[in-house]
Amino acid sequence: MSEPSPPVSPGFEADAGPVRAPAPAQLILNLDGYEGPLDLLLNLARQQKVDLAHISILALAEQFLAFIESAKRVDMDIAADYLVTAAWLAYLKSRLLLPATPGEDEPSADEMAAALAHQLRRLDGMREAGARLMARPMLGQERFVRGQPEPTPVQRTNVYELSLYDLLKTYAGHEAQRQVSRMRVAPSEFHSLEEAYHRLTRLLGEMPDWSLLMRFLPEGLSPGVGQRSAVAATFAASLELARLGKLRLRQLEPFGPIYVRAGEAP
Amino acid sequence: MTDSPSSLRLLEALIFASAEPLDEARLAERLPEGEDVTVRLGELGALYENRGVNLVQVGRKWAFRTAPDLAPQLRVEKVMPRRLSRAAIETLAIIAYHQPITRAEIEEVRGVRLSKGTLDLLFETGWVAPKGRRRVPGRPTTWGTTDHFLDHFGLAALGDLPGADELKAAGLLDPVTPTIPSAAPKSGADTGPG
Amino acid sequence: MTDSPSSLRLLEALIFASAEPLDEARLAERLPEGEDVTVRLGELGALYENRGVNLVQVGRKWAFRTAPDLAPQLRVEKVMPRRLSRAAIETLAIIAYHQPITRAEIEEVRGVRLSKGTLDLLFETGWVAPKGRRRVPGRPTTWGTTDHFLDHFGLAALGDLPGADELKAAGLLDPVTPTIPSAAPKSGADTGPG
Repeated sequence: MSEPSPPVSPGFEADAGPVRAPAPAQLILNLDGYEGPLDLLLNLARQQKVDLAHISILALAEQFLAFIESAKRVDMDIAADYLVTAAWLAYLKSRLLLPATPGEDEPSADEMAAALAHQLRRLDGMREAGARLMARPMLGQERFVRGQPEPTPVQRTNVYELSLYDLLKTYAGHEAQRQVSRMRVAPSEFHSLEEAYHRLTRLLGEMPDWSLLMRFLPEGLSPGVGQRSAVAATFAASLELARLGKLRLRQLEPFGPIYVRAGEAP
Repeated sequence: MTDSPSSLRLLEALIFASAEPLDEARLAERLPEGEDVTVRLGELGALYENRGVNLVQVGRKWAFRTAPDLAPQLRVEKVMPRRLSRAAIETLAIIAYHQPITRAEIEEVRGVRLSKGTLDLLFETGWVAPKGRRRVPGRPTTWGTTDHFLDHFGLAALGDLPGADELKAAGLLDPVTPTIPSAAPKSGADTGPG
Repeated sequence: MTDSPSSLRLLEALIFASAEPLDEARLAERLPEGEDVTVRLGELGALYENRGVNLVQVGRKWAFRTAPDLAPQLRVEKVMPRRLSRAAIETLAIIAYHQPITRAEIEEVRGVRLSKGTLDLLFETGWVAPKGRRRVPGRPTTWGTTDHFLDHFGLAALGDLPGADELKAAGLLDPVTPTIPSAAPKSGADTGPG
């Protein structure tokens, strides 16, 4: 796994963090290097050059939103969870800026901000703990066991060797095979346009941003006819939904992957 | 000890960790320049002389061995660890997850006949035992796991076994599943009209 | 040494002989009636305290291991340890410090879904294992670390995890509850970009 690229947030000092920060001219807006929105937030928080206990959540929300905005400008494919976080942070930001209304049921803006700060500190703490664990003298690398063990009467003398991992893995493999064979006896492997249409309509909420059409195929297809018919039906249904404005389609090159996202129409 | 305990410590650790007896030349390579490995080995041997473990010479090489006089207290019956066949492991797992279960039911779950020795073998491991009889014609014996099973696999209770759905989440189910892009969002098990 | 060197010698031989840590209770069974195994283990530990090989505690088990400070002189060529991914290291730390913890809670701490093989790999390595189920709807399996984990990282007990006290004092090891929406990922949909 590669290290994350040093994040650069337009509109915010970008010279903190790793030494190899790129010049502003070559903005690196690569989300691939991050393990999800929280990871991105933590990296942005580091740029505030203060103890993680004293970061400004308001500033952090603005950094995050600016980052996502510029990612959108370069027409980058942004995974849904980043967008969900962005929406939540936009909401949090608006509430932080407004005076608190007492007597509300939901948590106050300050409480929400504190919860987020806690989550960031916790993730940071776990990263640090992981690094400290890995720095310990490990068996077989820094510390060694007896090289020529002799039998002792104390060791459990199991005649049969089997680990819980192997037991569970075998069971899981068996279960998987049962599921596959159950699927094979399905009465029909053909998928109708109507089914695909209803299926895609249900899933519209799951595609706020460009996603691969292939992601929305039914699960557990067996290779062959079943899969081909599902692809055909799903594609035809997407065309119909696009015609109605409920969905947008995009293909960057002939025979390239087809992307979908929810359309404007309700 | 001597004026040079660090060489002695290193010698001790080297011989301890080595998978085979080490000769003096190889040990000398590891010691600081100018150390006399023979002298140091003598010191180390003296240190372990009356202990539960001794430094012994094996041919021209050196190793630690448990003291010969302790042999009666260290004696073990030789056991050759044996591995179970896949069929046996699968049967064991099915008994664990579906107990109490009869032989016929195991065969139904596995979809194949149980070969003769499998249940006997599992009984021999001490991990499964007969649990009673099913109240159906023929009153077949039901099988279940034992406390020894829990003990061996480090489980506090049978309920601690992860469910099949969780095995799937952990990725254990992955290798055998079909090849379709796994990213399809869950939306109920609507695979094919039914 | 004490008035009972023979028990000490026997204990030394037993532990020294084995590559795996040995259970304290089972060691006690081997000692003569009336011997206090804990006291004897303390004596044995003191005897080896500054030596090239040390007596170390691993949970409720005991083993001899080479002294950590000799690492640079013992390290031999090869030994290319499998490099763990960032996700795997983070997941291992979260399990170690928060145990017992469910898969969903691990995902909550990391703010991202656990990819399929991660937990699987840690389980296969023998560092983590299922530890029972949480008494909440769905009864999810919880995970914790094993003695093998302690042994591998040279920890006598979980209380020795580096920095655990500070993390606890800072409230960072409190029970995990959902915070921001993205951090409670729906299982099923993979959220990787592209």
